[in-house]
Amino acid sequence: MRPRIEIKTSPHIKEPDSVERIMRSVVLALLPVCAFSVYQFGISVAALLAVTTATAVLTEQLFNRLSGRPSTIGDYSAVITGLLLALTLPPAFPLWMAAVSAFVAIALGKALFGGLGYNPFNPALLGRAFAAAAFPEAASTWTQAGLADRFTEFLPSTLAPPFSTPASVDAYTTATPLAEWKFEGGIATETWDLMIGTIAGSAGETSALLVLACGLFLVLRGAVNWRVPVSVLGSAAATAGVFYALDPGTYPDPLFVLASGALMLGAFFMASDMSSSPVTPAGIWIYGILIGFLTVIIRFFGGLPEGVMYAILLGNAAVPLIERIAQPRMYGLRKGRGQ
Amino acid sequence: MAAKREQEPITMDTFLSGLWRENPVFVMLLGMCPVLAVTNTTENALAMGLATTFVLVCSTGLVSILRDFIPKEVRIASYIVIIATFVTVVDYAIQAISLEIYNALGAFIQLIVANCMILGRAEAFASRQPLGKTLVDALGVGAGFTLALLCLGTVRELLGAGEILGIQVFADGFEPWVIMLLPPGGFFVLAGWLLLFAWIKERQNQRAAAAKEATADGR
Amino acid sequence: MSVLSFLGGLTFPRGIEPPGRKDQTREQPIRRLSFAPRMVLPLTQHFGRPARPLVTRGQEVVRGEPIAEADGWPSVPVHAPVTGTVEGVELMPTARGPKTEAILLRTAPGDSQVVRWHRQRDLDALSRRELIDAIQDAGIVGQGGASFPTHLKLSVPDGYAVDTLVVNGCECEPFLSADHRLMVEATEWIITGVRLAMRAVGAPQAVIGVEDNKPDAVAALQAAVAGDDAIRVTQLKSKYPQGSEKMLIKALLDREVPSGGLPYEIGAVVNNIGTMAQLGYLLPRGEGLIERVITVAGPGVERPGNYRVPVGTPLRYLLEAVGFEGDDPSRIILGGPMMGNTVAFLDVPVTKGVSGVLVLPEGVGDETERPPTQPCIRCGRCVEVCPVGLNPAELGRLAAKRQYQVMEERFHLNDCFECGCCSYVCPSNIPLVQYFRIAKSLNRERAS
Amino acid sequence: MSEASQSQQMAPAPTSSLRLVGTLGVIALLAGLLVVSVVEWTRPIIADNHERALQQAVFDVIPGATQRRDFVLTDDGPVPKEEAEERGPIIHAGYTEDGALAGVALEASGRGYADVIRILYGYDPSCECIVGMSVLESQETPGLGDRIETDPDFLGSIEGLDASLTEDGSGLKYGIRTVDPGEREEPGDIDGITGATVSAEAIGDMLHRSANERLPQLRGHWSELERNE
Amino acid sequence: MDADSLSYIFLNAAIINNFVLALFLGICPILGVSGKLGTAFPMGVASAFVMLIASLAAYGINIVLGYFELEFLSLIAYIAVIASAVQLVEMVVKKFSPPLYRALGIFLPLITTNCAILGVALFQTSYEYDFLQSLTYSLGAGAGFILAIVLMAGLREQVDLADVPSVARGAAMSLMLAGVLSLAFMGFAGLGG
Ligand SMILES: Cc1cc2nc3c(=O)[nH]c(=O)nc-3n(C[C@H](O)[C@H](O)[C@H](O)COP(=O)(O)O)c2cc1C
Ligand SMILES: Cc1cc2nc3c(=O)[nH]c(=O)nc-3n(C[C@H](O)[C@H](O)[C@H](O)COP(=O)(O)O)c2cc1C
Ligand SMILES: Cc1cc2nc3c(=O)[nH]c(=O)nc-3n(C[C@H](O)[C@H](O)[C@H](O)COP(=O)(O)O)c2cc1C
Ligand SMILES: Cc1cc2nc3c(=O)[nH]c(=O)nc-3n(C[C@H](O)[C@H](O)[C@H](O)CO)c2cc1C
Ligand code: SF4
Ligand code: SF4
Ligand code: SF4
Ligand code: SF4
Ligand code: FES
Repeated sequence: MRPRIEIKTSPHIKEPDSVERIMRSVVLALLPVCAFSVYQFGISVAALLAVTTATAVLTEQLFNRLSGRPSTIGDYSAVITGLLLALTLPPAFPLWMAAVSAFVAIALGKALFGGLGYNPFNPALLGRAFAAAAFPEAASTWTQAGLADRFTEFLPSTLAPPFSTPASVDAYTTATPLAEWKFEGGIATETWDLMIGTIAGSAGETSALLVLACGLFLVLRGAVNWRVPVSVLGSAAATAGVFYALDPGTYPDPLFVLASGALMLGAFFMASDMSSSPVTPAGIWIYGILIGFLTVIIRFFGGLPEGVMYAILLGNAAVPLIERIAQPRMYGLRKGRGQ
Repeated sequence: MAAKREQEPITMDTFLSGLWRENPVFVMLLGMCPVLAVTNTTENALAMGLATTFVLVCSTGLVSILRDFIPKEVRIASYIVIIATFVTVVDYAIQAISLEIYNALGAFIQLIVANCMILGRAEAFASRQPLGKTLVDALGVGAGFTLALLCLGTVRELLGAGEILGIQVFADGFEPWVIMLLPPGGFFVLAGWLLLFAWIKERQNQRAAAAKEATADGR
Repeated sequence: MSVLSFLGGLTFPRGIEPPGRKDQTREQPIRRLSFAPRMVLPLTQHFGRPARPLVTRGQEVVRGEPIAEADGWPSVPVHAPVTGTVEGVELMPTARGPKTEAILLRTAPGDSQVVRWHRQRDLDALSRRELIDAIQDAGIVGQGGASFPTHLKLSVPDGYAVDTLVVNGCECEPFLSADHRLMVEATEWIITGVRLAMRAVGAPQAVIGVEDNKPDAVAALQAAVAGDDAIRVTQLKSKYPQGSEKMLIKALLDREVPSGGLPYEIGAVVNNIGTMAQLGYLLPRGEGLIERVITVAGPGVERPGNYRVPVGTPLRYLLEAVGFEGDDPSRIILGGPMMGNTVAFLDVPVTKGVSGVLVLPEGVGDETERPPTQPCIRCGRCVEVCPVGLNPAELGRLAAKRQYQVMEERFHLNDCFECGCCSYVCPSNIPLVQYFRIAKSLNRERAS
Repeated sequence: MSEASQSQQMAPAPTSSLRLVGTLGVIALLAGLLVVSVVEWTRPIIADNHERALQQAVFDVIPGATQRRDFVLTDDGPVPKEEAEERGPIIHAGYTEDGALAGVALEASGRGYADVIRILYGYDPSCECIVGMSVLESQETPGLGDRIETDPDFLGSIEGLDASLTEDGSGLKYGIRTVDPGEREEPGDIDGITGATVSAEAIGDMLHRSANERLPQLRGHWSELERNE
Repeated sequence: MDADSLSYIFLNAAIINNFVLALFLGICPILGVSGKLGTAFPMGVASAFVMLIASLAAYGINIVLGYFELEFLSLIAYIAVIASAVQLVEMVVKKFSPPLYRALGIFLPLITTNCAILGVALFQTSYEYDFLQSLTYSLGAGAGFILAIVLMAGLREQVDLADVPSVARGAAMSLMLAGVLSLAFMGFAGLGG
């Protein structure tokens, strides 16, 4: 008689957490940001969120099918990619372009690299960078927040037929606070407005405070490694602070730098994407500092008003090199034999 | 490989192999720089393809003629000089034919010198084969190279500008995908073609394996 | 040390804090069970060469009598746990898998708990070397899990000096509380043992490290050593795997055992609390090791507790005695849930190194739930907990691609001491430490 | 490459160095001959091509011009290119059918979004205004930055753009600059291009810098450019 | 920053218009030798070094040929002189610094005349850079080449441990990575403006 007893190797217990739970909490944390964005920009953003998320999930499913892998849409990671992609796009971005970007984000950014966990670049940002390069005009056309009829009418460009040039939205366009600073020679936005989010910008870069709050929830929940936002924001503030101290007339103050653009969103939700960031704590510090620094350099000295997206992608690209030099210090390798 | 061919007569296969089976770009991954750099329009791709083919045919031809005359030790040096000469010829010829194309291709005409496909052909084929065969081979490889350039050029121009050879293809109001004309687009389109070929090949292999299994079962 | 103690108490860097789950047993005083009708005594209950049997089939033995002798220096004798008849010397399955030779004893009905065999010595008169011989004769092996012969550990090689005897009272594994009970109930034996061990290794001082989830044990020990400056009792922050000797040395002495080295190289020797208790109990009496305290616990046990069990008691008997029906598919683990191994047969016995028997059915309690394995998402949690400072994420990826050599050459695979912290925290539930064990054994195979 | 080294190792007895140098010499000679003959043959055609392209560009930016003459701007004013001894900025003067000065074309360049942009612009002294602009060289993003070559509002606002000098002739009266589309206020303002702010501003900037420097230098010398003999 | 300033020339060649990622020069070594960081880095350094030689050689050739008005021979002269100069350097390095030769030497013949090297000579000529500018340009181009090849190698090593679908393995994967890198480098556009 052989008792029905399993043979398993230790450990026999496991911390009660899973990929799915982590991802679900990120989705949860993103919902308030999405809701506020819909409140600010209306049904155009609602449609944008729906389209990118649906496309991301369907693309994920398609590639699972093609490569004969089990379905992975249950892990919510494609949903995050979809939501975050929409949050980085301009509110008036045509839906068909959004769908193309979401397809690229998952197909090129994730599936072809082997799927969850293997993507060296942040898929949502890869999709966003693709959108910026493919449709540069639509991707840098910003509309005002809080238009009166935003809940009843779509912005004219949103519903452009697939592959066609979107209708002009000149009537609603405005400059983002960063573009105003860069191209029109000065800060024209109250920092408080940046905090509460009554500003133009991409769908998710509205309220710095709200993003901060949702991000902190994730940090406390353990879904985001606290070192990422701390190093990114700290390094951005420090870099900006140095320039501001040297020449306050030319450069904006660090608080403006932190609260404007997509820096909060990027620091808490995108630089923190685990697959495309280093695994070692020392590596994360280097990575975060690099991203914060590059963001400010691109904002202050580059041709573009906003640099978070490129800074994070460049940070992603550097991850393997960073991990080369930033392995954990191993126990017992200390010189001088202890005593 | 080369030794075997020596006995073989010139066949269609000598030409086709360079065009397809041993396509310099898609299979051998040679001469990638111009393939990526000057294929943002079909016209440029075609011009570059023809220019490269011209240099390839002329220089391998000359190498083949001189093959018994050139001592081994200065082989590579001689080839480089011969190739550079023909590139200079093409460079001036294109300037004379059309400044516009010349400006569009920029330094890449002169960079044909560095295209390892040409030196490779001179070294591996022309230095051992008679003139006739060398020319057919060079034409095949040149055609294969031009084909690859066109594969990229058409896709990039079509999506990036809605045109092919400057002729509008899509209806008015088509929104061009600017990325196709930018550097990343070059990488992505070439990667796309390679993915497509790999996928087709995999399907073929699967089918062949399935067919084999079926016949094996039948017995 | 001071750097480590700034928050929440003295400890080592990294590691994990799994729920202790010790409430079930920690208040339960040590109890005895009746003798099993048949005892199984493997000749290798220790690390080293098997003992040589001294008895033959049919021979009568009394409780405490040696029934197998040490085969040279790296070996220890085995003593009869009960009075009874030798049924034979046969190949028996062991918890670790392959069958090994074991002496089978039929217990004489109505045998009492009295030990009938002694070899009295004047402990105070013994030289260091004689003391170590006495320890070997008592058949003492490490009670902390590895079953390393204690006399071997206490004999420091020439050229090295041990300045500190470290006593391991951490018991950092969840569920287990045997050491805890010993510290509360057998304080005197422990202190006696510590003094003997200090003499044997020639260490001028001893440190007993106890985790702060056992305040009563700390208090008891501190009271017992009051006035003795040579023995210090230090409270440590509760964290797994504090009980691992390398981590304990780091926490208590802020020294690091060199990679690939042993503790004596940095002047320390680590012994388990239970080992000390055995020393302090057996040597003055001149007895051999025939019993040990184990924790029997887990959601599947009716009468969990700490039991003083004769070595050789088959698990089936033990489990029936504490009220467990062995037929439902559950996991029986020897040791704690982090390091212990499951057994295949309930016929295997409790041996000298077994510190606990755990019955852990799947899905009982949050930590026994096992989500399906998913690809590594590079969350870095494993890196943050690995007490050795390895990169389990990278090691795991390399293992999945069978790059075992790279694991060893570039990522220090051989320094992994298999604590399982990485597997415990991995949200993708990747069997990391399991991979590493396979990788190590394959590398070893290739090397040989 | 690897085949090359292999066959090198297998090479039989080494050839004499005289033969090596000789072979290389013969090949170099052949090559030189070929190149020289091609260059000689194409040289006039190429020169003609360049000339025609320049002519076209000049006529493009100076409406009404059908003839052209080049001058070098020296410290003492423009000198016909044929007679010039010094080097200096080239000024292309354009003349109408009947030989009257229709305007001058000047080159300017500056950093754009992707790389340096080079432009040619026409200035008509009679209206003291810029009359046309064409891009000679740019790497700006197709479909975005390259609208500086096609955007009608942008180009339209450059045609006729005021470039009059201050009373003392030391510089432009109204600075030239690019503003947001539809927000022109000053005579020197150019309509920007949505989405290509950087490129459009670069043009305004280089027009301003070039005109602000060259026009004062040309002041008082217009008569020397006046007739097309 | 002024378009002629040395710092701009360096930045432009290194990151804004990176030789590999924006100008498509030196793709073959990027595809061929970027599989492992251990070889990619010395390869990058060797290429950067040869770029420096090429730049100096081209500067000299331009002066000589310009003097005799033989500009049409420049291409032939570049390639011949650069190739011989590299051979010379190879011999010198081999003689005086065997460790350096072991680290870099094996790569030198491979890269003598690839298009990134020749590109340095051609571009600095077409930009009409003076001596210092040419030098800076070649250093920038070299730094950019090292950056690109090292980033590629790191990414490829990482992707090698991934479950990449079979069709995407090999050259297609390298090209995708190069494409994304090129996309990311677009963030540097207009830097210093
Ligand atoms: C091959 C081997 C030799 C050992 N030699 C010594 C020794 O000479 N001195 C010593 O104090 N411990 C020695 N040990 C014991 C270890 O230090 C350690 O206490 C034992 O392996 C159990 O440790 P663990 O439970 O932490 O794994 C040795 C262990 C092994 C495996
Ligand atoms: C991960 C790990 C955890 C351990 N935890 C403990 C522990 O909590 N208590 C203990 O006494 N020994 C523990 N050990 C064993 C010790 O390392 C060491 O072997 C033992 O304390 C030596 O004493 P012994 O030879 O008397 O058993 C652990 C070993 C490992 C590898
Ligand atoms: C891929 C890409 C290409 C771009 N190309 C140009 C360009 O050629 N010219 C330009 O002025 N801005 C270019 N930009 C910059 C953006 O469009 C930038 O947001 C714009 O210049 C700011 O103008 P705005 O104030 O009208 O938004 C490009 C941006 C991207 C992402
Ligand atoms: C904290 C956190 C941040 C994330 N950020 C992103 C992101 O910026 N972009 C994205 O595509 N996916 C993001 N994800 C989802 C997931 O990691 C992503 O799909 C993987 O990169 C795919 O392998 C995030 C997940 C977590 C847990
Ligand atoms: S010689 Fe040049 S082109 Fe040929 S393989 Fe090497 S790098 Fe590529
Ligand atoms: S075996 Fe387990 S409980 Fe015992 S000391 Fe080691 S870790 Fe702690
Ligand atoms: S099992 Fe090995 S790798 Fe994992 S945490 Fe423990 S020591 Fe580190
Ligand atoms: S804990 Fe698991 S998922 Fe996280 S990095 Fe380690 S192996 Fe990967
Ligand atoms: S074609 Fe440029 S390196 Fe090969």
